[in-house]
Amino acid sequence: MDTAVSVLNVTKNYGDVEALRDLSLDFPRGQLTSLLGPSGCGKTTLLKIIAGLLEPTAGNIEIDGKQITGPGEDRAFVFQDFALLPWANVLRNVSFGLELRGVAKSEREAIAEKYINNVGLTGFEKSYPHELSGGMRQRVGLARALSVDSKVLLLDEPFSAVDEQNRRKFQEDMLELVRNENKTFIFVTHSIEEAVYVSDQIAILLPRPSRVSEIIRPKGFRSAGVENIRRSKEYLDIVDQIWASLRNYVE
Amino acid sequence: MDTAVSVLNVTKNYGDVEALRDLSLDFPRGQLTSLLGPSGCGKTTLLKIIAGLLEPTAGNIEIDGKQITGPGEDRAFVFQDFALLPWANVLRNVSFGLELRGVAKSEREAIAEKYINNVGLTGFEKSYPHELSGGMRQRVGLARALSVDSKVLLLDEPFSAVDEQNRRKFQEDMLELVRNENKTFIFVTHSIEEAVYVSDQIAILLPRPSRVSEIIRPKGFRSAGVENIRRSKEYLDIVDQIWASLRNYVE
Amino acid sequence: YAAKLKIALAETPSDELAAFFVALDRARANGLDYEWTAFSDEELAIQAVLSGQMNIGFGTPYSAMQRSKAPIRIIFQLSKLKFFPVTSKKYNDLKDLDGEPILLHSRGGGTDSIANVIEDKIGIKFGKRSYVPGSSNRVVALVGGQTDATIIDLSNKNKVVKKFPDKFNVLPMFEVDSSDEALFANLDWIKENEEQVGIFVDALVSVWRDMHRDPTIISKETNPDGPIGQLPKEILAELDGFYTDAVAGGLYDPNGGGRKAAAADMEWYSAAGQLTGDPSTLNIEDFWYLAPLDAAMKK
Amino acid sequence: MTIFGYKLPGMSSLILWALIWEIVGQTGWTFFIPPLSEVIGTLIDVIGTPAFLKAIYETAYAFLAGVFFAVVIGIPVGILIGKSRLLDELILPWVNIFLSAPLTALVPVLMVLFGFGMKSIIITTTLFAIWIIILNSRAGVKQINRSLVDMARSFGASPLDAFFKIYFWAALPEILGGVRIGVIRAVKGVIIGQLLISIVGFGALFELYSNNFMMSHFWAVLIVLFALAFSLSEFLAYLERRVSYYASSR
Amino acid sequence: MNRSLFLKLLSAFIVFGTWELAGRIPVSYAFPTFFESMQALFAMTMDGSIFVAYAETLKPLTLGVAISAVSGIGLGLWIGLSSRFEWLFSPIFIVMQAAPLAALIPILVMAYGIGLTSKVFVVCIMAMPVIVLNTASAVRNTPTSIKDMGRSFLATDRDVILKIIIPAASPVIFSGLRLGISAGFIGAILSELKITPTGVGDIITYSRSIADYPSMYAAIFSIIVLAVLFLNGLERVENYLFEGNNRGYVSD
Ligand SMILES: Nc1ncnc2c1ncn2[C@@H]1O[C@H](COP(=O)(O)OP(=O)(O)OP(=O)(O)O)[C@@H](O)[C@H]1O
Ligand SMILES: Nc1ncnc2c1ncn2[C@@H]1O[C@H](COP(=O)(O)OP(=O)(O)OP(=O)(O)O)[C@@H](O)[C@H]1O
Ligand SMILES: [Mg+2]
Ligand SMILES: [Mg+2]
Repeated sequence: MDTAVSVLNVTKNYGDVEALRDLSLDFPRGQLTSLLGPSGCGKTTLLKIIAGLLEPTAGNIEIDGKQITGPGEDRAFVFQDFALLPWANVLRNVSFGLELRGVAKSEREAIAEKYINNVGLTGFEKSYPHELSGGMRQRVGLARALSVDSKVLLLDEPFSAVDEQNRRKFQEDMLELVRNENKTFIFVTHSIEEAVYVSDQIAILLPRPSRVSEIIRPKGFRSAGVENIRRSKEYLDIVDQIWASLRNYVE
Repeated sequence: MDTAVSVLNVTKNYGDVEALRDLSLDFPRGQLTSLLGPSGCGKTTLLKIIAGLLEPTAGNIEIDGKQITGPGEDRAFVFQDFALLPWANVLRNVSFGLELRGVAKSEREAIAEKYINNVGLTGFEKSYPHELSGGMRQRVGLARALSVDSKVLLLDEPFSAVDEQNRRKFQEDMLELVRNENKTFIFVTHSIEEAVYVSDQIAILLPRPSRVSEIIRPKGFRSAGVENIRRSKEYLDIVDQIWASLRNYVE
Repeated sequence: YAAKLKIALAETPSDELAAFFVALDRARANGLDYEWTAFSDEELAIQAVLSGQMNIGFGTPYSAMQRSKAPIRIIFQLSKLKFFPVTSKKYNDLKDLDGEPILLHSRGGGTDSIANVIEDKIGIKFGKRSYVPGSSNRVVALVGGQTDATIIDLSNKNKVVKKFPDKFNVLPMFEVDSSDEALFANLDWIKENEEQVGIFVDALVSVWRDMHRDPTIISKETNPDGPIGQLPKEILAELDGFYTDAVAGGLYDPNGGGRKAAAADMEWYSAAGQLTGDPSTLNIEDFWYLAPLDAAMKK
Repeated sequence: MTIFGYKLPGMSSLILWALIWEIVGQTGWTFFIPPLSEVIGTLIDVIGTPAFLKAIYETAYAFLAGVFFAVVIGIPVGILIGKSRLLDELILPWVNIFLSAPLTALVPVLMVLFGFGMKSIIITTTLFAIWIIILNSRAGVKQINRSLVDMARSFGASPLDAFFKIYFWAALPEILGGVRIGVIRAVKGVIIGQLLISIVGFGALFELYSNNFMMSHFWAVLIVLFALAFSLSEFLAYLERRVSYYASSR
Repeated sequence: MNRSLFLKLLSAFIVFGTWELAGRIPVSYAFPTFFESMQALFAMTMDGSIFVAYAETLKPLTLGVAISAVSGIGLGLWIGLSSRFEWLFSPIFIVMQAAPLAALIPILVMAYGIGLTSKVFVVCIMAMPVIVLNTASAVRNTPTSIKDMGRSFLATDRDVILKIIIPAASPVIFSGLRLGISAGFIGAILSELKITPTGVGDIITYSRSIADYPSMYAAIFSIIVLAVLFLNGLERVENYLFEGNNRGYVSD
């Protein structure tokens, strides 16, 4: 299997707090991998290490077989706390990633416009973050990450504040990107159902200090369609199985 | 039925943006009411108006039949963006509500300690918000609101960043408070499943300008237990019904 | 070749400097090229000359000459230490000040040494000495009732007398020949620029002499576009009065001070604590450079 | 402030203070405070005179140059020491030292290094304005939201990009506050420079007028100076209000 | 030895070394070397004159700084909170900030004499405006979301000020305080130079007038050391009071 990102024996300590211990994990190219684990187990930490934003205490990250030294154009990040520029309006915020990559103004605004529309914020281009609701802010961060068209997308609980309707739309969009553009997604979520539905591979993390306890590869649910899946027995079984193992480790 | 909080013909405009229009809704005492609605429809706005933090453009709020004029001891708020004091550690943050109510230091710290333990943050009392993960921060905000022991609790997507395990625990805790202490919960969530499981009453809001489109009173699921409910047909039906109506209004 | 002569004033151009600027104008007519910079106090002017950024400075840098061993020499006495004990109506004579508090410029400054000498000559002992730098500030303190006795300069004494004719007494003082303001320069520089220094000292001597004959020549010769001519008319109107008083009071020595002033200075500044060592053993040549003045006096 | 629903412009309270001044002056409480009307009269008399115009020019030139250097050096230095521990440890102690050094004490050194001309006065002005700009920029950067920094890095911001697009803006409310205060201090700095180093410009006028008890002249110059300080401070306050929309939601 | 101390010593070494060299060249007769100055300081310490001087200087200084800090923060809060108060009083502080103090000293002497009161005034005029103006602008920038939180938990106005606004504004308040206090030091010296030379100001003027430059520099050096120690203490207080505000450096 073609590996896009590999995490090799990564350890991360924050002072006394040991967040990750000797964690290794491969992310196959063109697939969606979910990270599931208790709150505070180190998912955000792992994502930031992959993004090149944090130095691991030990171990390293390889992308396409090459060790990373910092952030790169090949990765885009959706932040758990959105990380919007409070002084910039929605349009500028969404096009900010492109701005940093030196795309000309008219071009990047056209692209941003498209993604703003995609996340359902048309009409709010000129609004500032403090004039938006929580879910709207989150969607701005999502649009920004999508607009730079990176090969690897790191999504830290990207749908936590959006409504069910939008969440389902974004899930479909995401799956389409996996399917058609061969993008690699690394996706943090707390919803087991969501993970089971969208993932090619689910990594279950242990509580701090975190390692991978189990890798599950659910399959075949997508074809059934969102509507019906919730009533499918296999789906419910696998959700229960994950829930059981999560609960086990936690206790 | 005994009404704890009534929202009477409330309208709220932010400049040109009309967030709520002539919204009326009753919240029965000792029950849990969920607000479900698309992102940006005005749920946070409504909660802040009930909390007395925002003035409605028109209409008013009554608590126990008396019109409110501002925040009061009878209500506690869990903020969507957590609103922690960055300069205060977890213990101080959790006990901050009590501190403002003039509770003596040793007493409030004892109470805070209990709620910190309740939300699973024992050991992090001395940590500062910037040293916590997203979910841990959210739990600090939750513990702060619970510790002041108000009659009405306003919860703005309080579990959006916590893991499934914790979420289920908090749901049980919340239901227990409803059952045993006759507290009134007003609860914003984007998870239809969650709303159906915990609510005595679900208010479905229309997109901006928001009004209540429908009130649903699911019942009988709690007794079945969390484990089994997901496979119950009535449960799935009602979830689908809500989903369908949400989707209708949005489109 | 003659570089611009750089003069460091120790105060802004005002009525007291009018005569000096008249002399500068005469020197210019004789071919002296100069520019001036005003400093807020004497110490800065001394430092500026010490560090070679200015050629000629204003002040009495005796302690700097003795301590820093810099080859600085005085070439001309501009004005004498004419200071006036001014008091409230409480006192009528210097003797009345025995044991009484007095307000002076600063410890070790000119007025402090005047107070020392007064003590010596009159045989009294002042009470507590407090210090307020700046004659005009001491006037304010006096007017404001913060003190009953102080020592101030001529121009401020005149202002007090004029503004508050019968509120204060000006006590009679004995003659003092030592210098308040003098011109000084670096010896090496003087030797390299004998000609310029000569023109300058000649002009000064001629103005000082003319002024003694007729104090109003200062206002007549003042260049209306120069720094003094630009002063507010209120000040210009006082010029004649000021110079008449000054000449009558002996503020200016028509002979440029010279040996007499130097000897008086040795005495005075030793008493004031700015010079160390027995005044009679101090060598005048270490402090004054008299050649240009001698030459000018011969003309 | 609003009175009867009418919004009063920012500095209109000055009229009130001017009135108080006039009254105090009229009572003749002290000859140091002549009535404002007299001061204004004097101002009108002297403002066109070449001496006055020259003083304005000399003062404005030194002031603007001093502020310019304070801003273009102060903001980057403040931002850099706010974000980098190494630079902070190296530079902050010296900032503290310069901050607390009585400037009078530095003057001889300045004179030795830069002479007595404009240069030293400009430097004195800069020295007055720069520290608050550095410290405020530093404070602004230190409370920056880390996620923004991470975000910019993850999208490949160069250090220069990060500087101009993140740090500068995130700290802008504090920076502007600092510049506003720095500019007002620079007014004082330029006068002190003109008094301490070489007596030119407004400094010379102050010295002259106060030595000769020409109080209404003295206050006339002060008024011009205050007008300068006020208009600059109001302009910067206007800029501050322009960023206030995000200042309290960072 | 820890890194921070090492860096401090290193930079001190470089600067004092440059001073020593500059004094030896010499750049000016009026510029003593570092060692000469330190000798003078040592001499003053041994004969106790420096302590006598500081006993005098610290009176107006501590009094003025204490008054400015307390009332400056108070007024700053008030100005930041009330637009009416800002309208009325912020011009005063802008005037105070811009006023050429040296030129105004005669008025102070006139009104308050040549004693402690006018010196305290000078210290306050120097120290207060920057404290007031910085506090006011910091108060205006307090995050709304935590103010809302406070209100929802029934914070009284006093609580909001003491427990939310002040801590949130503390980094900027403290930078104003630092500046104000150091301006207070300058004010104390200025008042001793311009009103009545006592204490350290007297050492400076006296040694300057007798051209004892090493003593003059020693006195200046000592006041700077004192100010720096004081400011470091202030920083400690800040870090202790609002520990969580110190989120470290982005560079770590
Ligand atoms: N301060 C403000 N200024 C202008 N518009 C605002 C402001 N606050 C909220 N709005 C607008 O009001 C609407 C409702 O916002 P609100 O935060 O109540 O939504 P919400 O239902 O809580 O959404 P979410 O589920 O995304 O949190 C949004 O369209 C938003 O743009
Ligand atoms: N800057 C920091 N300093 C100290 N400890 C930190 C810091 N950042 C994170 N931690 C600790 O590291 C652990 C992992 O944090 P992380 O944010 O990676 O968790 P997470 O898995 O993303 O949790 P969540 O699901 O709640 O977002 C937590 O226990 C947290 O307390
Ligand atoms: Mg996280
Ligand atoms: Mg909301």
